[in-house]
Amino acid sequence: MVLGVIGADCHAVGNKILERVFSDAGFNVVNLGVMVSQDEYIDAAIETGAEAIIVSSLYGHGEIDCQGFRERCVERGIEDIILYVGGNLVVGKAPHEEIITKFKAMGYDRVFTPDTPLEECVNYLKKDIESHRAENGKNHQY
Amino acid sequence: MVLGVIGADCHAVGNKILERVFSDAGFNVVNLGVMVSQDEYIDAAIETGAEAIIVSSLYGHGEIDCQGFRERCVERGIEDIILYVGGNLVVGKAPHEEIITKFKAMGYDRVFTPDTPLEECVNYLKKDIESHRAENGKNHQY
Amino acid sequence: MKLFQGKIPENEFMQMREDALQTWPTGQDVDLDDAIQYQRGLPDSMNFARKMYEADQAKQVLLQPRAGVALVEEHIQLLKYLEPECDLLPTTIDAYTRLNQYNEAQRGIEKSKAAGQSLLNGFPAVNHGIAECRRVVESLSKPVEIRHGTPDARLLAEISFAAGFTSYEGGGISYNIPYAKKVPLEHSIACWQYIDRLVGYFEEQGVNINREPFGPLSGTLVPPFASHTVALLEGLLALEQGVRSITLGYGQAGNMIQDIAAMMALRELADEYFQQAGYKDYELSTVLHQWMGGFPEDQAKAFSVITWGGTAAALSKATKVIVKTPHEAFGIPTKEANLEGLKCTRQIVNMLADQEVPETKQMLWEVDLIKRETRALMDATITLGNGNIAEGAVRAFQAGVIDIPFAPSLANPGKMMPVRDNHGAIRILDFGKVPIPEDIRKIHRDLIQKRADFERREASFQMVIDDIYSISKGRLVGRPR
Amino acid sequence: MKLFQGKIPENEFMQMREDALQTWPTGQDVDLDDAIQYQRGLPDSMNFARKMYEADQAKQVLLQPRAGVALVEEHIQLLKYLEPECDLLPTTIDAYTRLNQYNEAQRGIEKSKAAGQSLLNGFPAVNHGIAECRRVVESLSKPVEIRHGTPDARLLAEISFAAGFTSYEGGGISYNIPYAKKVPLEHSIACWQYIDRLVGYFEEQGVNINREPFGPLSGTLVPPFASHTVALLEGLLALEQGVRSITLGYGQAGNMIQDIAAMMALRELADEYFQQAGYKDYELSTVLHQWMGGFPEDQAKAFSVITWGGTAAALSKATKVIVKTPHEAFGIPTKEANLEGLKCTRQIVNMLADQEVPETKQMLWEVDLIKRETRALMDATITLGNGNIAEGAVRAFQAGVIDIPFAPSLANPGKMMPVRDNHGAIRILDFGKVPIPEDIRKIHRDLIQKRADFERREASFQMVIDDIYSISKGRLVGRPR
Ligand code: B12
Ligand code: B12
Repeated sequence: MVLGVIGADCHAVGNKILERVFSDAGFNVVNLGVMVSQDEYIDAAIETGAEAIIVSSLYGHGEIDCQGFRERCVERGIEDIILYVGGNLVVGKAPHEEIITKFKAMGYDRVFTPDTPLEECVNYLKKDIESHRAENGKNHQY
Repeated sequence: MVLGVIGADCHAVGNKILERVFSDAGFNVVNLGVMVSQDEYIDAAIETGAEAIIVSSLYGHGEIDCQGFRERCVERGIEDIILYVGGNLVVGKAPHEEIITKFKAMGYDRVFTPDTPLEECVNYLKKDIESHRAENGKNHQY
Repeated sequence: MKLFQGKIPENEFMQMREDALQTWPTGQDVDLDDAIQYQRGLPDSMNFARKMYEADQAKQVLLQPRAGVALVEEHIQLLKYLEPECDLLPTTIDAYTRLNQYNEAQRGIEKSKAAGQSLLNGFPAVNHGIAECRRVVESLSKPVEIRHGTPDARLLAEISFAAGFTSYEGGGISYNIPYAKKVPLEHSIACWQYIDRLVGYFEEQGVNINREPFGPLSGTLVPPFASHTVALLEGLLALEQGVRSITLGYGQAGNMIQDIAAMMALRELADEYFQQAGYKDYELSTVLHQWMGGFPEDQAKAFSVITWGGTAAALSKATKVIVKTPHEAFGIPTKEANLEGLKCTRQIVNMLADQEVPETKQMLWEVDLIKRETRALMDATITLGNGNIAEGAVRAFQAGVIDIPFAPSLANPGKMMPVRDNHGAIRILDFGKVPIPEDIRKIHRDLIQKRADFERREASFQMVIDDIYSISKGRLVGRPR
Repeated sequence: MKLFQGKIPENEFMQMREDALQTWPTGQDVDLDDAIQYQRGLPDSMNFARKMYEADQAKQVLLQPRAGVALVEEHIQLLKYLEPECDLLPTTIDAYTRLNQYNEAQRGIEKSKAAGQSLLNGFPAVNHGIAECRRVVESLSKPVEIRHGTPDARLLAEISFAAGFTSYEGGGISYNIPYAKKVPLEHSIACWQYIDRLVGYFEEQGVNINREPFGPLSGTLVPPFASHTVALLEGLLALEQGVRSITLGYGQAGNMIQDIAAMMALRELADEYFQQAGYKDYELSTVLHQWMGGFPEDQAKAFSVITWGGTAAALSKATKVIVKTPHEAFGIPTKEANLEGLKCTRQIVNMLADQEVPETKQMLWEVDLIKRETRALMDATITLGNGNIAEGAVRAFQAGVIDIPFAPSLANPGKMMPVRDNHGAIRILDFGKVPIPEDIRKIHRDLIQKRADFERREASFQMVIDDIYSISKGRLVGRPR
């Protein structure tokens, strides 16, 4: 999986913790750190054959930075990749449901607010990767 | 004027300050202190020929304690007396307008929440007593 | 009721109980054996005395809110809502019950039922009776205390202990002087001797019940020595009747050094006087009340005052802290506001749990001052009582030896006038007849003069008024406007 | 940009300005004479430097919020709304402008106009240009500071000073290491030499502009010696270019003694190093930032953290305090939440205004420790620079002499690992290459070991993670769950 903080966002603390948590959970984590552009994620995902991209945005510009990420993945040929996003995704304080709906509409598979326990996310990711593998197995007959 | 805290209410601090403020403003204050019954106010008003009764209620039972005060004044023959009430008049936090309407309906001439500057009340009282005297002058032709 | 000297003999006490239980129909249901049986059946985790003892040993600060509404179901909901965020639960009694006006309380219950909301400022436990009160206790899993302000709280005590409440706030002085106008001190003290004897009886039967004299009194500029004197007297009166678990209280004054010093002095003085009087087997704990005077109306400011109260409790290692709410200036808080007060307090108490204030010269000087002041009042009171603490207390108020600022009781001399010094500590502008020695008076005079000089005005009643409003207007020292 | 040694000569500086003003069309409108004329026309009451000086003399604590939204009208409304409750106003710049991405900022402005709400996390001053920015300044009557996080803030500075802003936060280190990833330190420091030179130019013309290096850095478990070293270096760099009014900052760590000691040490160290370097004619003031790390989501708890920050500022007599809001954990605060943070802080700062913390042995020990630590880093840096502070700073980061915990910049060594001791003070678990002498390392080791023993676990990265979350989870020390 590829991990990073998108856009012009410099919040580094959560990123270091996410790296640690996902590594401890057995994932192979490629951490791009802060200030990562959409293409940098995709480059890394293609290079490493990653199954998931985990995007963080803390600084409030998430709405602008995260738009079009799924479309870009499609363009670059990794349309199926699991896309998660989490953090303080919008400017200001908005209802959780509103945020989740907004980012799901952008094509993110799961959307997390800062209060979600990280174990939950880890479990989702394990599940999603499994079912993804199963599906891919079916569809593409590897 | 007669001053006191109505019912079973023991809040004594505001009462001491009100005494001081009204005295300093030139009123002749009969302060009955805390825990004053409706009849005690009326007795004192009749005895001293007071022109106004100033009721405080802080402890939340104001709604129960203050009911029927105007009626009682009528019964006891001082129907015209100026009746003010102030303090934390109801249980809990309610909109000011609601409280004022409720107590005006009970027959209080003016209703004050704890945040009113006391000078305002003093000025009202001066005005009300004057216009009262003028009116009484007209009506009763003293 | 008349004052007792020493522990009330059991047979005499049992006769007195007959009368007390007559005063309202629900009293008939009290059966002491059943009560003890019931109390014994409660788990240790619901016993207030045990919890206080453990916290004291562990130097923990426990949190307790105030809360009480007219109807049982509503009251249960309220306490269950607060339970997760506090360590100790309250049941705050309404003002009619506090004055034994059970008929008015009944009217309040009916009106509340009709209005669909509580029109009483507390829970009328006597009117609800034992069975209903047990329903409250059984709905909860933390210890519950009865908090009130009742000069004659005998029947309330009987019902409370029978219902499984395991702590009882108040005392013959502290629940008269600030709460009543015409109740003679002899009467309220005698009533509380009865209550302490009742607790003593439970203790004899192996049931622990915590007792907590009400520390803050009028909550308004009370100097530590005045409230400490009352706390010590009520502590001695309680121990005399067989109380074992005793929590002495103090209302935050606002100056950090004075508050920490006051809490240190309180504990040391208690051990001094209790042991001097021959008591060994007591469990002492302390409680700090967050600022008890007028609050700012603005909620953000109220949170600041609440946090500062939590700070004082944590830094002085109080065994528990009584928590205010952001609605304080307006009225009985909603349950949400009450919870917010707890959460705010929990955060600061936890953040300070591991921090220590080093003792400084200034702190120790203040501790020593408070001790000397308190001893002056205590010793004069004990002398007046001639061996009888209860008598001494009554005479001390008559003689003006004890004098509580802004208290409504006619039994209170009302001559002593407090004011803040230039750092916000509470000092005395006019001692009335309180027998503070001249060297200490001079200290007060000088400290107040420093403030007067700084403010370029005379120390006067106007300064006192400014101090009464100061915290609600956003400061500690009421500077001229 | 390359590093300068000493004050940049005026002609060279003027040439450099040409380039900087080219970087975005609004730069064309900057005219230095007009700017100076405009600044001279502003009343003293709107001058940040004057206000800081007066507060410092009077030992007052001034309050300043953070605030900035995308559009001018909205931004004015926001600042006017906050103005009555604060002493100093901010204009917080958005994150695109901070990275000189003026095109993105422009998109943000357009999108915000379309959405009818701010979609930027700050005010894009460069895009709005001088005339619009002057509209902001002229709508207000208190001094306004530009607060940002911009490694290359030359154009922003030019526009800001021309528009009448009278204080500018940041520095070549403090606005790079925590805010950027790939910007070389040489570049950002050189840019800030330019900015300080610009301020120096205004000072030469008799216009006072306040400069404030950003104290808290990553806001996360930064030990005082690390941020103090950066503050002192940026202070020296600023004075070198002619800055006179300098405000050094510190982010609250949470332990009362360490925080007060840090503020005392900061002031004393500044005077020590500034005077040693031959500067006399500077005006030093300090700023304390309320807790800059992760906040609790619960607002009542957030108020508690805010109050504790106000307490630290008041007790350490900071010249100003930067105020957080109850929305901190979620997002850019509403104006109401912002005001609440100010009101809450005002209440505690005022309640503590007249109180004093006596110096204790422990406090002085901590002051001395922080000074010795900071001197170790400073002296190593100065040696590396061989007389050139700017060079020294760059080499110090390269050599691992300075190391900021949790900073994203690739120029940061990222080897030093902080952790709290058993009382919550920040100590160092792994010093990396930071040249702290062995006797002090032993002090840290022992203090951390005490905590490890208490918690019955090894001091490890897990402990650090627990400390990162601790305040947001309601404690100071991240105890094992
Ligand atoms: C100090 C205090 C106490 C002390 C009182 C000591 C004493 N004997 O005086 C003690 C601790 C004993 C106490 C007890 C109780 N209290 Co009390 N107490 C307060 C507190 C904190 C401050 C009151 C005060 O002295 N303020 C300072 C003075 C100067 O202001 P003031 O009293 O408001 O008076 C001013 C104004 O109201 C106004 N005013 C008053 N009357 C009038 C009349 C007119 C005409 C005008 C113009 C103005 C006016 O002018 C006054 C002077 O400026 C308030 C909350 C607050 N305000 O912060 C609660 C409060 C008043 N108490 C309250 C309650 C409920 C009680 C208790 C019933 C206990 C309980 N259930 O919690 C008991 C009362 C028992 C009884 N029999 O009365 C509630 C009332 C609730 C409500 N209305 O919904 C309050 C609001 C706290 C709360 N939020 O729960 N209390
Ligand atoms: C520390 C901090 C800073 C430091 C950052 C230092 C650094 N380089 O890391 C400094 C001071 C430099 C800083 C700067 C800024 N900050 Co800042 N900062 C914070 C603060 C206080 C704590 C962040 C933190 O470290 N938390 C601790 C970590 C462990 O938690 P976390 O970051 O939230 O990450 C966790 C979760 O979000 C979650 N998570 C994150 N991503 C993902 C992804 C998935 C898939 C999942 C499951 C979970 C997940 O898991 C993480 C680990 O537990 C927050 C507010 C807060 N939270 O209290 C504001 C905050 C994030 N900052 C904010 C802003 C706006 C800024 C600035 C733009 C300045 C400004 N205008 O105020 C600049 C950013 C400039 C830039 N280019 O990015 C805003 C964002 C506003 C919004 N979203 O509406 C916040 C919320 C503060 C606020 N209320 O205004 N900040």
